[in-house]
Amino acid sequence: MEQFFTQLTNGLAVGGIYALIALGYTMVYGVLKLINFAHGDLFTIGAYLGLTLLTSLALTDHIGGLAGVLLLAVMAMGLVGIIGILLDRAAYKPLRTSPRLSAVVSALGASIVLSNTVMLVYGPSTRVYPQGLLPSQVFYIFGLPVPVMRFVILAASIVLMIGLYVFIQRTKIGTAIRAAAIDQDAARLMGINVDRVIMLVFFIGPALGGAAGVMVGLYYGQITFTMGWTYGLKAFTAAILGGIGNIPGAMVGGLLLGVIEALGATYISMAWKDAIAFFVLILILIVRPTGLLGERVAEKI
Amino acid sequence: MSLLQVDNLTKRFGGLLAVDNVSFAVPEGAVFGLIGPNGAGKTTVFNLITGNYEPNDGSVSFDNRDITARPTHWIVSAGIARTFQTIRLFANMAVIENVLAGCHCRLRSGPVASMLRLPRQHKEERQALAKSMAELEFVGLLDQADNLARNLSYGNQRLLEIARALASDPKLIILDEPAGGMNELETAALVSLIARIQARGITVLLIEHDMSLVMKACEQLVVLEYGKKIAGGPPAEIKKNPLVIEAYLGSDDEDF
Amino acid sequence: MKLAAGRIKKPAYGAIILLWMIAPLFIGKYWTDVLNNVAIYALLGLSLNIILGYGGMFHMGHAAFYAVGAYTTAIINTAWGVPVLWLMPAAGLAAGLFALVVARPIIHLRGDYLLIVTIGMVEIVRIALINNVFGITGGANGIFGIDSPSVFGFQINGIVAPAHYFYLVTAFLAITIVLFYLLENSRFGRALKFLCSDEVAAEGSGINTAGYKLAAFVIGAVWAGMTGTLYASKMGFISPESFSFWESVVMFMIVILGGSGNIAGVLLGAALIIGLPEIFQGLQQYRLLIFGLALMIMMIFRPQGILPPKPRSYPIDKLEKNEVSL
Amino acid sequence: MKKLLFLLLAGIVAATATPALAQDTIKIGLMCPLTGSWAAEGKDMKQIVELLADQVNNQGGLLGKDVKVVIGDDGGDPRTAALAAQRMATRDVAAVVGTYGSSITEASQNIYASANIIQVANGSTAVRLTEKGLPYFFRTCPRDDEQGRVAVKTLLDSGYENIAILHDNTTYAKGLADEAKKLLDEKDVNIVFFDALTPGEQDYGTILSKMKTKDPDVVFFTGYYPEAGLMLRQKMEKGWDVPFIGGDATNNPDLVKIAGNKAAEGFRFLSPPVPGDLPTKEAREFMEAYAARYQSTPGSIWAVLAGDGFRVIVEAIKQTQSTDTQKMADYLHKEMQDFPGLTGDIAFNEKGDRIGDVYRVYRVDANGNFVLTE
Repeated sequence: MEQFFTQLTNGLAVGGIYALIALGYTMVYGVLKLINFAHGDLFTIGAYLGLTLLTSLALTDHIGGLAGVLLLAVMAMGLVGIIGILLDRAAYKPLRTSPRLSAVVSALGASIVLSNTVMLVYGPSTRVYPQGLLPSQVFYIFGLPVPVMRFVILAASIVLMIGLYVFIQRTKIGTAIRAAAIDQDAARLMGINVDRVIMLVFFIGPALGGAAGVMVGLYYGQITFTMGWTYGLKAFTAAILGGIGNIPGAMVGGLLLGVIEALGATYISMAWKDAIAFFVLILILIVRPTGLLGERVAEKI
Repeated sequence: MSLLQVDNLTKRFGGLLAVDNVSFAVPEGAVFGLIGPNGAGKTTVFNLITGNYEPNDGSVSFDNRDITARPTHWIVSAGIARTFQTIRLFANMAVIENVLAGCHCRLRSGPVASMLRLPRQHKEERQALAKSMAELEFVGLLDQADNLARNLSYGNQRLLEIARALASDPKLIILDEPAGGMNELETAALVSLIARIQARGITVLLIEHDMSLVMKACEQLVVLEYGKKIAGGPPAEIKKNPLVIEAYLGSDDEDF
Repeated sequence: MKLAAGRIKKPAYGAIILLWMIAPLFIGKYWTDVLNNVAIYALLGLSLNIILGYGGMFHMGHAAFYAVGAYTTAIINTAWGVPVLWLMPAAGLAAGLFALVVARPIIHLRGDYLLIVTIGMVEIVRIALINNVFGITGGANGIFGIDSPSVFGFQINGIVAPAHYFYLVTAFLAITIVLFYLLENSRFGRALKFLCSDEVAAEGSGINTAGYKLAAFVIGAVWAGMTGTLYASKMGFISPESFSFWESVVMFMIVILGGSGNIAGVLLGAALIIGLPEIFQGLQQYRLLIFGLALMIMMIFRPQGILPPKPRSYPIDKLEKNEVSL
Repeated sequence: MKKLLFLLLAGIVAATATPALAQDTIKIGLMCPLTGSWAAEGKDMKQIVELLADQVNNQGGLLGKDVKVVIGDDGGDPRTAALAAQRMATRDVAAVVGTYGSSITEASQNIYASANIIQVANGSTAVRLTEKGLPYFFRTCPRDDEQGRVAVKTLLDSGYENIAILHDNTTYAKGLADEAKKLLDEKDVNIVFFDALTPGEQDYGTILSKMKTKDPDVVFFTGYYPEAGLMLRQKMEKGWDVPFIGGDATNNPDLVKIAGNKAAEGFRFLSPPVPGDLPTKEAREFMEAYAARYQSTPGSIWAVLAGDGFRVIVEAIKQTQSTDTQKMADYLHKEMQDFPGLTGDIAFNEKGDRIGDVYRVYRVDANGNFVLTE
């Protein structure tokens, strides 16, 4: 039982990051029905930009650890968001009216470009975040050691996700995004500037991915130019698991995927961990073809 | 002798009772109409017959066989062909290719025969092509054979759907609002087309809003309201049925 | 316009075929080997095209079938010494059966859901291979010591003599192109295109859409499996890293970039996707960056693929009048 | 469309039409991963070999000619490697250095063999590469079985009884783990845990928690440094103080950067010696020259072994006064003895494997430095 709860916390910590990246996939998909395969690389860029800002601005020296880290994260999010908008302009906007799979190939091309740009700019070696910025205490819950940062990571992910959810559900701009997601033409007729909505979506999604990148860098300390591919695939899986296009679905899918991985590795086999995760995904999709929270759209005939 | 027998058919979507215990029988060789106000569940009944939806209750039998909840393509092979309320053509393909889709279930050659281009397959293809051309001629679209389906006018697209359905050699053809989007001239031609279909020995079941067409073309009618069958009988009787008149009073666009 | 294009096309194709056939005489081992790779990926692209191009199913796990074929070949050849070319049907069969079993439950999934499930499938296969499933895949090491193909006693070593191998793989490619061309222009190919265009309408016209989707998967898998034989016997050894998710992505890009649903397009796609990174070899670490940019630019300028399929025309003018009657 | 075709043609012409240089250079090939997951290793290999080649040229070249390094990107995958080798074989190289991964090297072996080109691999430790009897294949790195032997000896000498073995499912790490397990099974110790992690991830909490329940005396990790560094760090966070021993793929200064000094302290690993630990003149000079030119130190020992590969080729050409493959191979097989390499003395046996005890045990001290034990 002790093992179970330990692994549950392990799973939730990783799942929180999956969920945060998954939000980017799901938001873009919701409005454009496009799988942004370059999203994982935006996450990588977030991690690298975070490192650059951290070392060049020395924010944490000037305004203290926590405030510095927060400011840093906001800056990295902003920059990655802008890169997201530029990516849309360059790779996706010209393909709005084309077959959907063309945009997928363009996205794959963009992914290659972004990850190789990171490699050329920062070098192919592993890069390391400075240490000691974050508290390294360990909590004991019922005698189980749980590093405090695991909670912080999970909490930060959840705060960002809830923030996004409230923004989408409660604000006027959020309503515009939802409207555009349902029917772009109708939204346009209702006076919504759909291009602006798309721009916003391509800002928020990558910005959240960038935030995840900074969190990964700060907490795990080590980043590489290829990590976006691994995380991106997992996050995409999470988004589908929850029902792509659905924001609470991305959260649920991410956390669930993390937990499935942790428990599968513990109780079945570590070497087969990813296979187990995909297997569970396939089983869930066979039973619920549009993911856990995805709407079942009966096609009108 | 009824060709199609619908018994106690019921379909729920969530909390909505879309089709409520509907029964009727379509006699062989008839032109049979299903009418009712918008949202009465007519198309749902069609979808239940053709296997697009699975009923919660009740059964459909065709040609003395139970076909309830069989796969759609199986039902087509059994002899029920249909058209769609919202036109569903293969828009980027040639008109003739669309009709060939209907021939599909009457052909036999599989992938291996095709890869090896066996003589049997070659002959079959030629016959299918001839059959498709004949169906196009029947609905009056022969000169459009080479055109892309999406380039046809709305009315012609409806005719093409009918040709595609006829190409499957059905015993029963189900037409879902065939006159939708047609002008008066086209509608008149449609009435004669339906008569010619009937003359080929094919039973016709149709949903239509254009009451003048229904009254001219149909021999028997069933009226649905809120998923329930409220009346049935020949057009002349239905016209006088107080329940039907009441059902249609709300909707003033029907020329009753 | 149309006629003129048609008139140019035939000699152009002829010239390309001729150039392809005599190329190994002039271009040396390296570029011959590049062409061998192009041919192998053309085969993979053509087999995926049946599923993705004609059938319109988002399938990004084709490397799984390729792997099953390659491993079947490697395992039987190294264990019992059965000549590799005899194993081509076995490899195709194994891949086809595998496709039948795994595709059956997932065939009804739509678009992106099918995409992730097929990605999951190729990952599960790769992990199974690494973990030495059933104790026969050699784990991460893979399997080595696979024989070269031999034709009438003549050994064709794809590594040492790429030109010999070139004619073997070209022969198989030629057969494949002919067979797939006939398949495309048949009742079967038509049915796939119908269901790709509008599944409900196809089913409503009497086409067993689920059955055809499954058949497309199986045929595509059989061909990918047979191509696996060619690959395994060329390299002499195989390991799981040759069948990663990225390989599936490469095949996917070949089909979409070249022109989904068009044989000539897929062939061109293979030449570009496999050829371009080699052309950029001189750029060393910049080559993938340039390749990625080229992909984006080509997609933006030719969103339908470089050679999209043309609507098929039927020989209706050749029908005799008396045939056209009910 | 026309423009695109034109560009394509222009590209082909530019790439294929390398101007025919007069034969006043000796070309030595280097096959390394410049793209893909192992690009970091490849970049180091390239920098080291280019540095050494410049040194040779500054000292008057080789046989009166300049040495030119011809570089091929193997992308870290077998198919690309086979192409890179075909390309290399057409470019008139006297010999080839490389490459890193075993299966990548394997994809190129037969091509070089059939083209009669000497190949000196630098990071490919799989046993079978030299068991094929290829006459022109050499490697400057030791073999997995050698490392397995040293690892088991180290584990037993330390008196551990309950041993956890963790690998990452790569050819190399799995091979080493299997080798160690095989040898340990013959001894009187318990292997309480044997499993793989997924490389390239960042959170190994799950694996650490699972291992902890088996309560091992020591964890022998055969994988690479990024995962090792992360695990050391996460292990400390969890307050678990089991000792870790790593294989030679953990020999990278970044390990300490990732783990932090505190978490890395006490970590031991097996490795061929790093140049900085060698008292020889060659090693010292090399490290200084490298630092002066690139403002860094080589990331891993494997890249340095590529440098050794280059140096033995140069030596063979010098000693035989020719670039004849057979003569050079004969020299390397039979005559070369105690050649002062950057990683210690070098000689080859008849299989092309490096002779001698190469492995040392290192320990990370409180300042994060790698200290040679014994």
